[in-house]
Amino acid sequence: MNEIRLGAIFVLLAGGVFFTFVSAVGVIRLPDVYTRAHTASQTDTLGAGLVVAAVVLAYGVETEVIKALLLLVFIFITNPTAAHAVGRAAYEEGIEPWTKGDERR
Amino acid sequence: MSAVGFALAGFVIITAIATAMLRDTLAAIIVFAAYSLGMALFYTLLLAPDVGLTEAAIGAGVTTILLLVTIAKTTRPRAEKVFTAINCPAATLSVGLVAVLLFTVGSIPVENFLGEATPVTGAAGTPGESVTGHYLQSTYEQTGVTNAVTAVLAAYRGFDTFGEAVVVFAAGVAVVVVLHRGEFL
Amino acid sequence: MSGSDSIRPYTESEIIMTAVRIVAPFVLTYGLFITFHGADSPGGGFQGGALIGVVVFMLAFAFGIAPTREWVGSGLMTALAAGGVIVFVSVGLGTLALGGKFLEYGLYEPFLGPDATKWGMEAIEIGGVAAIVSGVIMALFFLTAAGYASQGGEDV
Amino acid sequence: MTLTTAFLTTAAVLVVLAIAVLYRAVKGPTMQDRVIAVNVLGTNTVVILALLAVALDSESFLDIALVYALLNFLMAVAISKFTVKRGDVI
Repeated sequence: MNEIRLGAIFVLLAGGVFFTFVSAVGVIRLPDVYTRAHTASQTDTLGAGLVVAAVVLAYGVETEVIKALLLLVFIFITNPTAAHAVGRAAYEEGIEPWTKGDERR
Repeated sequence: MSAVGFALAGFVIITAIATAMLRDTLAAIIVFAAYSLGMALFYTLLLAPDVGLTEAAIGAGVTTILLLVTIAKTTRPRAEKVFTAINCPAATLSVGLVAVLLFTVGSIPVENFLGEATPVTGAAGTPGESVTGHYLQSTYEQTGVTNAVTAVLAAYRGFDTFGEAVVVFAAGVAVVVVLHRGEFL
Repeated sequence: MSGSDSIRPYTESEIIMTAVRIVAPFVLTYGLFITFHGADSPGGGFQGGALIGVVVFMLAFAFGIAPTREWVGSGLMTALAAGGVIVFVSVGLGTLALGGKFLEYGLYEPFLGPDATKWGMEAIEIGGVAAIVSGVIMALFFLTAAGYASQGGEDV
Repeated sequence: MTLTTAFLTTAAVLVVLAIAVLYRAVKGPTMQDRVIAVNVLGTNTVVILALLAVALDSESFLDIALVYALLNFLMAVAISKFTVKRGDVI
């Protein structure tokens, strides 16, 4: 395994852990459903995508890389759709968005 | 036991306790889904990917949705409090049971929890050594399949699998009868 | 789109329907892959059958339970569940008829060649277990969603 | 630091983050909060499985990860279609 690829894998892993950490902090600390759905859909998808990209790089050109690539594609399709479904359900149920000055929920 | 194993054990235990303690049924179902996520990861970490796959397909997908549809058709108890009160005798009993079980599994080599040298099953010196070794060695030449789990299920223990399959079928028929439906609607 | 006072029926979201249209065929393919490839990789009839059942759940949640039930049809579920049991029993009883023990696949060698054991296992995994599990899982879902019928199969 | 160690360390960090997110799954005032938290947990599980597939050199873990990625989506959609007011699933 050459140096550039190894370096790229480490960078991708570090980026993935960083974005997953940000999304975890967001899910715990943000004040209401909509903001949390937002962090869950965007930041978490990016973090997961970066880590799976590192996995793809680590596999190289083996046949297993197809499964890892499929994983990447499906994470990018399903995660935002799930967040959309949740946000829509919250709206249908009449949960008011948090505005500045409100109490944290 | 490695760091991943310890962290995962903590995760599974927290979700299990939360599932038991949550008062709202829907919340308990959602947290139970998280429990099955942790459990599938646990089985996979213990190098049992077949069981992990079953837990992923049944525990996360099917069980959650069947429970959801069931509470949609029945009632969902509401409460102001998030957690139920702890039933002291039951809690004592559960803790005692867990302690007893932990003592019985003391023979499992826990330092092999995660690592390259982990034997698949039946390590040297354990009671299962001869049986599992026999299956792992002779499965391919006797049956022609490489996955020993499938070979044991379908060939060596085929009659048991037949019983299980009929039990699944009988469960479907029983639900038809209980719900007073004339057919698999 | 406000309507916070009245309870409206849940109108379908185009995004969810599109995502399910993309994902569902893949899940079906993957369930079949796990079923057929169970002899050489993790998986088998039970897991694959469960995934095939899950495809129907996905369609039901995206397009509505009642239309999906009509699309799948009661006959298919009955055929899968009962047909699976029949396949399993006939493979097992076939060896008895050939003078062996229940599910002694080796006796099929005159008909299937030297890999008879493997083919026999594939037959009960694919035609037996996977069919039973997928049929029963679909049936359980639709039955539970339809609810209790008082007498004579009428809805309450 | 070898590649295997890096992947295992990442997996351990992700499990710890999953435990942190569990707080929202248990506490979450509304059902949607819990579903979001479980969805994040599911994504983390998928990623951990992919990492372990490389670290423990067993490609079959990717099968489980793929199954999980698809079922996680189903779970979120299903629970969000369960409307609390009417207690019904359409």
